[in-house]
Amino acid sequence: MSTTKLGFIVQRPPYKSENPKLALTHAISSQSVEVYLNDGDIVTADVAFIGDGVLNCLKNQKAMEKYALSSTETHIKNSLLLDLNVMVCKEDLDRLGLSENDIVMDAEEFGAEVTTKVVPFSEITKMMEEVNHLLFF
Amino acid sequence: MSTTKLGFIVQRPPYKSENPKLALTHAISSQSVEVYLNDGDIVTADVAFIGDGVLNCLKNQKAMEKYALSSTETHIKNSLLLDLNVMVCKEDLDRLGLSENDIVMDAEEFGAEVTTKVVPFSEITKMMEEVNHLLFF
Amino acid sequence: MKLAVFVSDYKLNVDTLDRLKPEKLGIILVENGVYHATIKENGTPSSLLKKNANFYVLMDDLETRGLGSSDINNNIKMISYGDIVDLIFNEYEKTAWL
Amino acid sequence: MKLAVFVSDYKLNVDTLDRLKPEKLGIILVENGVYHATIKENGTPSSLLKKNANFYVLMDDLETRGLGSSDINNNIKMISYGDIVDLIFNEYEKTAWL
Amino acid sequence: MGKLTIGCFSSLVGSMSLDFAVKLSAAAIEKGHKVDFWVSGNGTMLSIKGQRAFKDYSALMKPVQELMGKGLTITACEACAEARGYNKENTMEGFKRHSMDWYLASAFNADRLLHIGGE
Amino acid sequence: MGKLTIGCFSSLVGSMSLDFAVKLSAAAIEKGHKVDFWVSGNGTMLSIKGQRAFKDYSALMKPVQELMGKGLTITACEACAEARGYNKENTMEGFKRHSMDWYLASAFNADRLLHIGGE
Repeated sequence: MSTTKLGFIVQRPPYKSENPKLALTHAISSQSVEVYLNDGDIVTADVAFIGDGVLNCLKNQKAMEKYALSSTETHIKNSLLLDLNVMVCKEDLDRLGLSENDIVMDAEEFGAEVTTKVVPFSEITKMMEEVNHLLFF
Repeated sequence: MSTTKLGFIVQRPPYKSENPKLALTHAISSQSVEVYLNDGDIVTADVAFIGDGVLNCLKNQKAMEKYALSSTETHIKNSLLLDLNVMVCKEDLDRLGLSENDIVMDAEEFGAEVTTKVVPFSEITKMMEEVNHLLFF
Repeated sequence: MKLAVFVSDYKLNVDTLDRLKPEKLGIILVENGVYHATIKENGTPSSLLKKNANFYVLMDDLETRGLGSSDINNNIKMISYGDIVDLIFNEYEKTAWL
Repeated sequence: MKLAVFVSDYKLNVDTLDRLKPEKLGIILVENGVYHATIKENGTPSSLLKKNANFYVLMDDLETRGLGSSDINNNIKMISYGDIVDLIFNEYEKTAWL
Repeated sequence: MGKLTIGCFSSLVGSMSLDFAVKLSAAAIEKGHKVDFWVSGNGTMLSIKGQRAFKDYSALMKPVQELMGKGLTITACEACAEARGYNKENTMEGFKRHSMDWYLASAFNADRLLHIGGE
Repeated sequence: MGKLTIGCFSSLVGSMSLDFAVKLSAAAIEKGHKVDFWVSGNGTMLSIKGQRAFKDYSALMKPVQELMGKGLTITACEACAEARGYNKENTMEGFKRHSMDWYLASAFNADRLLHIGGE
């Protein structure tokens, strides 16, 4: 019975590249990885948005209406629904003039119990120290 | 009988993206475009390297030896062989600490008669004014 | 020349725009370029907006990213894809996608 | 942590590297990151080289771009793909490709 | 009415540059312009048949086919496509393949050219 | 000897990131390590069969096939591939296709993970 912890760090804004979305879909797949593992073995995924990557978290993204594409917002909500640890860097929100009111903080409408955590970069550093492997997007 | 002039502007270094090489291969294809046009109609291609794009022009690129890939240097030589107007921005060479000794200036070994022109940015601006269409890479 | 420049990134990795001095300059913010229209880093609008140019921002790309008309600087015109077509054909002679 | 960071661009569009403070930091310059090892803009070496880190540059990627050992700063070690494998497994615990 | 030639080179499927170019083509055709569309480099990904439309990925095959029905001419760089394993047999119906000079020939009598080469 | 899991996500064919990942895999296998290689996003371009080797384009099919012969396990994200028109029939022999959890499962017991996701 062992646990491998992965840290997904999203550094870039959404849409121009597919990467931020792939970060979330891969992190979400930690929920189904057990089929490949022995009983009790698990993989956890923490997700942190830093730098201009915090722009992924803006509310009211109309990607589906405009480009028939599921939004990064939807994927963040799915991550919360699946109890992933989703962190957003406070210093970067401040720098970009954004607050908790501007970003996806919960997915209550889907019944998610966890919320987005706005944290100082030092908390994200701590996560990076604790995980087994890092994946930067 | 008419002429359409195209300006190809390469702004980025080689290899990380395929774009600088595609700029050159497309510019070179101006030599065979007549098959699509009426007698006497032609398309000309001027090529200018600006910004970090001047790094494309460094001599002794070993892309073939290291990655089995034809080098951007080879494509510049082909461009000279086909009498394209190849310009390199002097201010950018200076900024990056490079001189004519560091870059591809001719393709004499292939029998090319024209050489690379190291010019001030103002000359490249003049070319941009004169051409019918611009293509930035 | 009358030049329409498309800016599709927030962090540009080329300095070309600073060096272009056409007679008439239009800057069309698309894709992640739309953040220039809305974000004020540490309270300061994007330095790109200081240029002597006509500014446009593609509405679809703003809204895709969760941004809207209330967020944009007032010297920037919100436009549609159809407006881009008209700008290219009627207001400018050449285009540049940096 | 002991972190090996791969830098593959000359113009970085993220500031993450400035914010990482691992106990041991290795910076491996690959692809267009190799220009940091050689280019002195206006006579000044890349600011990246000021970091408190061990620096490595991939020889194949230098030579592909027309650069060589005579061009690199002397605090940077030229390495092969095999050396990267050894660094990852023996000298560092985690990797980051920015 | 004029002629617009669009070249889209490096766009990733999954970035929005191909999406942009397709929507701009639609808007230009809607206004009565003629549009030539050239894809080269990774843009040739647009030419392969059998792309599946998932909502998590840009799905441009159907919009492109609709635009071809409205007169869009769309052509992929043959060498760029072949290098990627896109051959004649797996190319979408109606999508042309030519060498690079096709793009320059299209530019010859284009009123406007939009070249999307960045990245 | 250890296990290295490499993920290569956004690499363009024509950029050098896939080239880098393939060469690094070769060097690791040469030293006796086990290598799992995951491609997702545009990296799935590596999986299609029938890529033609021209000297102007990165030609990685043959090196990948040689590495598979030496024990490389290489897997493409199935959804990313299908969205791009790479289906089971046109996938290179020996190239696996799985959902994203395969990558995480490979990371579970990897000694080192190199995730190339930039761009």
